[in-house]
Amino acid sequence: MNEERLRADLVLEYPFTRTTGPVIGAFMTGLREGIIIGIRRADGTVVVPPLEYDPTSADPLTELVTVGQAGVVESWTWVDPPREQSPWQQPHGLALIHLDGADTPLLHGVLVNSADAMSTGMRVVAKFRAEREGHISDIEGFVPEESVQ
Amino acid sequence: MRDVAIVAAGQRQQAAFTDETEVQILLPIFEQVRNDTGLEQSDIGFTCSGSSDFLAGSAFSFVGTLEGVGAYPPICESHVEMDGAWALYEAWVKLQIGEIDTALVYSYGKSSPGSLRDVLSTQLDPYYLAPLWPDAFALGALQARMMLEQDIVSRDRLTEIAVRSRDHASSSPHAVRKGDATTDFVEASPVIADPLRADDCAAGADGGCVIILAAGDIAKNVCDRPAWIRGIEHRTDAHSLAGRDLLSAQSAALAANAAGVGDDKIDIAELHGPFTHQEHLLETALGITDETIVNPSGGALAGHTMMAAGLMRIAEAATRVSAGAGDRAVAHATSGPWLQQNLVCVMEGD
Amino acid sequence: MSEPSQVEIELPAEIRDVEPVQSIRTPIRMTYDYIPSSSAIASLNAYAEKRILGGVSPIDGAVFVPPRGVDPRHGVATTETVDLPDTGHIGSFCVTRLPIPGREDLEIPYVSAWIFLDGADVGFLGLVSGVDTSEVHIGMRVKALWKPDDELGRTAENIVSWIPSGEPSLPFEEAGVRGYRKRSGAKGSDPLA
Amino acid sequence: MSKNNCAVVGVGQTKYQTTRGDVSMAGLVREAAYRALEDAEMSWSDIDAVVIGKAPDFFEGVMMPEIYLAEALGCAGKPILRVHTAGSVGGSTALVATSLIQAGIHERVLTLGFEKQSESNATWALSLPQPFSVSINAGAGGYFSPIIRQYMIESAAPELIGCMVAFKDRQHALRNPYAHLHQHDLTFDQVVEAPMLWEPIRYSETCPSSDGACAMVLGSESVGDASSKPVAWVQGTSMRSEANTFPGRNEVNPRASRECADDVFSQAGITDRRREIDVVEMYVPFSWYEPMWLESLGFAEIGEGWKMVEEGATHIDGGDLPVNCSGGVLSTNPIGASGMIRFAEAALQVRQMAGEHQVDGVQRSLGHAYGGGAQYFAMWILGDTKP
Repeated sequence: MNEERLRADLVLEYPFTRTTGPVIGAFMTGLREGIIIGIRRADGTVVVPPLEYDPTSADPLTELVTVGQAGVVESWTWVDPPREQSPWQQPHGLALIHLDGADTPLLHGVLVNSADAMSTGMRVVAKFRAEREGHISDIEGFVPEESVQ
Repeated sequence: MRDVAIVAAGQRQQAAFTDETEVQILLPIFEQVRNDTGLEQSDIGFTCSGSSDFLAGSAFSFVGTLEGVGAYPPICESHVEMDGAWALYEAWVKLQIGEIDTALVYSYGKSSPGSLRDVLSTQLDPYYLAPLWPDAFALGALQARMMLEQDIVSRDRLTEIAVRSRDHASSSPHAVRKGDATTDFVEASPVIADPLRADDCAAGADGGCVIILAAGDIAKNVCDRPAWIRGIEHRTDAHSLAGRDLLSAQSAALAANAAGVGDDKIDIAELHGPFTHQEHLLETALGITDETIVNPSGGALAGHTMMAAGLMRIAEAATRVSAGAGDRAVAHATSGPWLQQNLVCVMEGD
Repeated sequence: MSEPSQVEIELPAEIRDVEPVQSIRTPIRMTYDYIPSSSAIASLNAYAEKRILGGVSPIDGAVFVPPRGVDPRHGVATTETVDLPDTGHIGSFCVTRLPIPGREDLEIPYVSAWIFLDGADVGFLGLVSGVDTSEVHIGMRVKALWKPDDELGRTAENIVSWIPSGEPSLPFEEAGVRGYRKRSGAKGSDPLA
Repeated sequence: MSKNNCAVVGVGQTKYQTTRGDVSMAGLVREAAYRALEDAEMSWSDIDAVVIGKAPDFFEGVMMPEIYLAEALGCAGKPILRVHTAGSVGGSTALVATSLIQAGIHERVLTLGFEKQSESNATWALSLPQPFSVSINAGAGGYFSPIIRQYMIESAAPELIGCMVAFKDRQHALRNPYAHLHQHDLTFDQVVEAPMLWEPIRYSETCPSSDGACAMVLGSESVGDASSKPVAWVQGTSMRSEANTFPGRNEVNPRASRECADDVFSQAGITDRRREIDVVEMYVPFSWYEPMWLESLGFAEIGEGWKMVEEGATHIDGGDLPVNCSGGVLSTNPIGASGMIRFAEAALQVRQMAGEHQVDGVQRSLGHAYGGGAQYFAMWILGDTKP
């Protein structure tokens, strides 16, 4: 009898499709059109990405607004190797980005060559993909603002 | 509040239980707590468990583990898709109603077959976060860097917490990461998600934990020194970054306050911090001072069984109270990214 | 407060006149390293030798197949195993006219049945073939159809299906769980059975 | 130590349909929660805690989705519990919420069950592959069909009893605006002539796959007393579970089901079940489960549940024990919510608020749910008076 360890790959895979509702849908529509959309809370602050409800009071939020495509890195880490399922094939930064005109951070990738190029406070700008469908990964990632000036 | 105590607790934990099913992990622990108390399943008024199907990739795993309890004749039973600490809360609530006197609580996690740091990405906002698959270590790192750069915690303090875990774990039979409890060793630990080193992140583990609760005189009859639950509360924070302050553990503080943590001196604290910087946040949120021994088991850092790590903290604290190692203890459990959801349980010996 | 679905959303001008996105793709693929437990491995090894193992309850000797390492009535480990014949009967069954994901090889309709092996006290799900679906009945005697010897592996899939053995059928009253109740005189089993 | 009284003071449901393409997952649960709060004349800030339930997380591919949904349900800073007991989950979730009130821990609890099954495929999620084993189980129908077959033989029931149940529930559903299936032109012959899917189960005798959420606000005695609308008082609650595969297991009429029923009726002080219960919302995902549960719940003698179906005893028009006036699981099945819908519809009946499918003069109702391999049971009895 062959006593070698029995093992097998168990792969759970499904092409989930999620309906967005109007608010998340508007954000995704914006990405497809190359803009970034947030939503205004009762106190005037802007949440990006937009929520259908106030995260504290649960009251509905309705006023969608366009925010800037550039902002400041509030915190970051370096992802190497990239995670198998992520949109990124290369080592990359992952950052909380405070966009201009927004009051909350957005989590996304930062496309630089090494962790040495990352720092808190750096300004980054969204790099959109050429082909867009309305998906969080329509933004390929954020790049240092000086690199596009 | 009705007097309810933890009268028996058992656990098993190792890096991977390759040869055993979830049921087989649990069977010896069920046997142990029954031997410790003399209570059989037929004596138990309510049974409650906690687990998640995503860990090992099989749906309805909790239906399978029901077999390990011995569920015939039928039992009064429920299950939460949460850490077992919340199963214990549900059982405690049932005991408060006053119709039953005993409860069995268990939870388990076998995440070794998959990549837990990636599986946990499926727990995030499914529209904005999960499709980017940020892994659990990366999320922890974002919080750690903020805390370090804003002087909420120092690098030395993180090292100190990692050393403490290794040191305490050396005497813990359930710890999977122990030994080499030196500053030099921890500082040499490789960076796995900048600024977090391997030793800043909990060591993954498989395992299970079982606790028996009993009320009033029954508790006294089956246990020499029951760990009486004097307060148990849980709260959640918002999930969205728009509703979170990553520099504090707000809902942990709310739960601790409601559970009366600060009402008296705490001898022992078992905190469920999956990262060193989160242990620090929790100490702050719970108002832990130098007079408290924190994580005498090594804590979740020394071995993190997803879905059971919180219940294990309660088991560790209760076991120490029962053994007379302290008179008043607090145990804590967490769930979700960045310590989103928190449960706090205060226990006292007689 | 107002009804969430009645809430009027104000869109920024840039997207007022474009087709709105209403759904997104979020595929998930998770890979697990599946390793059978020790009790399952013993059983899979036996299948490789065209043998079928049962797990024996230490409480009353009840035989569970396939052995899962536990007697679910009492929550005790079943460490002892016993060899079972590859013959038995159908406890009950379903004729399915629906494809199942991952088993596109199955011709529809197919019969899945609770197979009660001789000497076992519980049934397990097996595919029945070699008989017209209209002839399948509760109590029908079946035997295992094994893969050819050179195709055997350490897997339950060695048994391709269960085919009629030609022996006389059991009466309904003795088939499936009813057989156990009769053998055990309902001892330890359901009082209402 | 005495048990505090608990009342259902608000009920909210979404429209159930195959795909709720107009809402996110949060939008779906908020719709039900909002309607329950509105019915209870409360706002988010009045709620002390939330208890949420749903069936396997693989349905949506979101692990523990209550984590992401916390603030959508107004939970920031509050306690939230997540229950999962397979198909019975909607019922057990309501019972966990009830126990929070009965234990005196909270005054007002929001409880909610949901499923957004359109995000994946139920048969996929219920039949995940397992290496080294034979995969031939096509979801729940494949599982329950052999059990139903045994009931049909044991009871010697006429072959079309299942079709009668299915036709009745689809007729009932026409009176419920929330129900998923509204088959206005359906005839009994069409039910009978529908193709066998999991023989002996016809396609017409199975439940649909739905998106939807159902919510309730539960309150303490003082909250119930203060309500401006009729409330439904909890008169009994029970849960039971048993193992799946063991020698001699009565799969047709599981002991856990019978003991759960005995417990809940005894708590409510009910001795003549058929006479003292006015309406039942029963978990019937496959039509034959109606006569099976009628027997198991003690409304009929063993082997005679089908006679009640045949006599029309369970029909809303003229039946003495109307079952599933809402259309039941056979007309609406968002799995994680299905049990809670049973419990909530039982509450609406007692509150005389069920609209077109209201049964006249309901004083006591039974809500019932089951799950797993008919292993998990959750039941409650509601009344228009305190217990």
